[in-house]
Amino acid sequence: MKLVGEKGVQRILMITALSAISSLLLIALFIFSEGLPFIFKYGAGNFLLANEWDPNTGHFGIFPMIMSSVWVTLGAMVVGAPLGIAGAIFLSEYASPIIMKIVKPTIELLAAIPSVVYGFIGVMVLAPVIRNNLGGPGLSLLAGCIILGIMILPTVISISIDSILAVPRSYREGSLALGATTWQTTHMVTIKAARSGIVASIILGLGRAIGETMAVIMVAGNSVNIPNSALDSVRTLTANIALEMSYATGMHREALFATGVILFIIIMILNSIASVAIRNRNAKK
Amino acid sequence: MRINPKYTQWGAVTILTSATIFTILILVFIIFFILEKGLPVLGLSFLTENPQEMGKAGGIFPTLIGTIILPVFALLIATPLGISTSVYLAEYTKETRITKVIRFGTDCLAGIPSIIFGLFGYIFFVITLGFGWSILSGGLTLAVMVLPTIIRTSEEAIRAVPNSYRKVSFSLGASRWQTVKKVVLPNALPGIVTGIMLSIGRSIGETAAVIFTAGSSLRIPSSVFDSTRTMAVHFYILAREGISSENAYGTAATLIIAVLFVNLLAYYTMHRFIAKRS
Amino acid sequence: MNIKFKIENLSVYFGKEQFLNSVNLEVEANKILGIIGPSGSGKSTLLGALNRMNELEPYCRTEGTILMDGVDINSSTYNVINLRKKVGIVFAMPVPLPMSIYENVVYGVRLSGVNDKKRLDELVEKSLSEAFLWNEVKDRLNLSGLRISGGQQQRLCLARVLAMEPEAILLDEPSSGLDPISTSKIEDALNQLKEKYTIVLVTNNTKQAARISDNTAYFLLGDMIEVGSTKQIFTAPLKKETDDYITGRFG
Amino acid sequence: MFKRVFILGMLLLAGIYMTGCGRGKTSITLAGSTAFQPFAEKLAEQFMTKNPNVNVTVQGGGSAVGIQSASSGAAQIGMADLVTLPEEAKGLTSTVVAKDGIAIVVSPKNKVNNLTTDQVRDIFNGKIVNWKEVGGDDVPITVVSREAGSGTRSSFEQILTNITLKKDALIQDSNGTIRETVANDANSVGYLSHGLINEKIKAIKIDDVECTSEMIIA
Repeated sequence: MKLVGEKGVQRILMITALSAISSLLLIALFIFSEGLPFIFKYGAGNFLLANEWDPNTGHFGIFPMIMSSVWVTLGAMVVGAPLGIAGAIFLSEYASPIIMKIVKPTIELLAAIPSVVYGFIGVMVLAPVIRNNLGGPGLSLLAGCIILGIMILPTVISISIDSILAVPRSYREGSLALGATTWQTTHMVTIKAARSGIVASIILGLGRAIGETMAVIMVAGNSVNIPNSALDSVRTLTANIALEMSYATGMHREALFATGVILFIIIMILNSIASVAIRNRNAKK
Repeated sequence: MRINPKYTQWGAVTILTSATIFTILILVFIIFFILEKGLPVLGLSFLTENPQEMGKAGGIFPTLIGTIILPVFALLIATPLGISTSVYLAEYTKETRITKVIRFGTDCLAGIPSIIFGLFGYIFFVITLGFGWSILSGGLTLAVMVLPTIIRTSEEAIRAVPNSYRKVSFSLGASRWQTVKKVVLPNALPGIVTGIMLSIGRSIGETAAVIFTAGSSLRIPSSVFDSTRTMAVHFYILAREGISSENAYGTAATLIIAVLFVNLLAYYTMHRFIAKRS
Repeated sequence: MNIKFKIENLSVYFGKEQFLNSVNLEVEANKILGIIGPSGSGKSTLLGALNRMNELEPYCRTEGTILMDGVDINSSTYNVINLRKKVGIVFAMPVPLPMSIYENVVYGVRLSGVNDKKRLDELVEKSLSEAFLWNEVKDRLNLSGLRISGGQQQRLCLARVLAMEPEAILLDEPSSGLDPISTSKIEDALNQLKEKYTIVLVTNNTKQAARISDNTAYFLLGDMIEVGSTKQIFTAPLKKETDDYITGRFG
Repeated sequence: MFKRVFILGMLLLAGIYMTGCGRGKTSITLAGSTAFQPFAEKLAEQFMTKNPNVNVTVQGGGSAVGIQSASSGAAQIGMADLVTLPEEAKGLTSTVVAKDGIAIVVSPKNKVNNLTTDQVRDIFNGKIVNWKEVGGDDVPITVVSREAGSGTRSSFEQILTNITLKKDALIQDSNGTIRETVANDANSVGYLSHGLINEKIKAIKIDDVECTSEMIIA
């Protein structure tokens, strides 16, 4: 401190604060410079909206992958969000503190289990169950949704619990004192007050689901296919990159980077929507 | 139509309870599935021996080293950067256009899929800067990946420190930096540690970005320019390529136990720290 | 008469709102100046101007001059950190820092670079004694400052200021949250301390001002209405507003 | 068994001979083809016991990574399993180190033991969708293939000629994962490098020709 002085400290901190944004720019620069020329060369419309992906014959349409990513992500939300939020409400409002003390760290521990482990369990346990009971190849959209849904549970539960617990006690006591049942209090007072945290947990889960690569490659089957049913095999945008990168050369490689560009743009749009939503909510307060 | 609140109460609690039990069962099943198949393989020799035939036989010693060294390297870079960024955002500026841009950038960085970090790390660190597949490339890539987590959790923790502490510190003639160092950071420490733990967990579990940047060599690294393989990558290769499912489960079980151990250690040290202060 | 602070045309704004309207006031050295007035009258803002704590709030603007021993402490060239070391403040709610009693007392001193153990020990004993707290805590100096009673915490906050050996002490309703016994202990301490320090005491409790202050000023809506000796203000106020306030017809 | 062979090429950067005999420990990195990785690991081990002052590191990544990293210098030796080398590989020295065959594999539970080349083509084209059409049980066929760009896949497609892989074929990105997927699903069929066949899967005779090492070399 003595060496650099107050102003110096401030300057150093400001420079470090630019690290995150400059990393982002650097990543964008590299991904875009590798992928963007391809999009111009091939045509954005052809690239985004065509159904045919066959690099050997020069067809690079990623529409099936976009649709698959959307379906997998939505499906994961349908599986993970209700379970996660219900679990968070139960643990923070109805369960005894001792159960909470044991269960919450366990759930947070699960967030640290590598995604490949989830993927492997999907292959070994879930896919055969789907194949034998519902038909299809087993490695499918459904398997992807379930595995991703389970993977986002820790994120959804732990952030939702934090935001529910942050609701002041007095709100709840006020409601209970007016004769409301605990459930009425929960859904009319507590959940409303904790809403922004719960929404944040879902958005974070959404981000994790759309970006997940390894687990999806393992369980979703990877066919380039617009799914007709939950039992069809699908390939997401992330899977497309990771699957084919190792053997891709020339146009093919550029097309994969272009897939990365699209993924990058989708994430940026999602984030913008999320930050606008959060700002609006704050403004209302 | 109005249903008696008693029934809705009963219905809601039943649904919540069963959803929670279901969730916990799934999660417990995953842990037990891995431990049941993995623990029989696990033993001192499994941890301390070198793998043979790409991991088909032998132990996982080099991957243990990789799993420790890569996250440590990443955190050594990301922690100071992340904390100082959050200090800058929370203590040194008002909400301006710059802080908004920084915050938006941080959020976007957090949302980027790991495969993109992998691609970026591969072209930038491995190829352009010529670091090759190495601990250096992998560690830097992971550092960029976990940076937003550390920034966000630290910023939350710093903002949660009561403003009155800062006021008192200033009133006693402290400069801003002295206040940050002596009052703000010590009180934000538990939250900051949580962020670091989350980051360690994420970097231990990462595969896509690590394979592209740190490679997958099974040799014990002798410098930061050497390639290494983490347990997660080892597990992925063993399980995916069908090299040895016993050793794959053993590796996964080791990973889970290691993560558990690190978490417990963090909880313990933090509680001691808090107990000492209050 | 020795003047410590000479405040001239002091106006303070937060954003567009004005909290003090061109205040003129003199503060005598080694006396207690009591400042009374209803809430929102600008009392605390005045204290905040005297050691420039107001600056920590965003969008705060301070105009006018404040001469301390003839030097304008409100000028941008005056070192604000040195100012705060010379002019200490005790806030309304006791806020011990989350560290031991000992470390709380020496916090400010350590910041100035004093680390000699013997010197620090002396300072702790001296300041805690001056704050009438030494006998209660001398055996448990390593206890967390958060673990003692509210009254003790407030005296700890006073001791923390005294350890800096300041020239003036500002107190912002120091006994608003305390029981009568703790309050009287703090008042006893202040009565002795005025021999060494200049004290400005903001209080909501007019009786407290009547009990211990030498001079009293009455503030209303950002204006300084009247200042004079405590006896004169409470027995023969010149302004009707002052009379209304101290007799309880208003405020 | 397809008698056609494909090549495991090894790309050498010319400079390696110059740097290989310096003082102290020298390190050599091999990168690329996952099909060749197991053999490279073994070769590396043997090489290092003979030359203790050389460090050999083997990386996977795929043929494209192999060629790219040899060109950029990230690796001294790139490994590729391709029939023909792409444009990028110009300027690199290539050496053929091994030949391999491609086997059609199914689960051992599958009754089918023999297929004609045409049947294989129709299965992968999507014209034959049920095992009963080729003499097996009445269950749908799950086709498993490598990803576009894979050396094994392009060789497979060159050998079969006129094939457009059916849309809903499962895609896996290595020989090992093809093997695991086929082993786990009794209805599936895939193709992989002959060297990786093990007891979990069954190689099918093609036009009554069995898959053996002798056949590949012939």
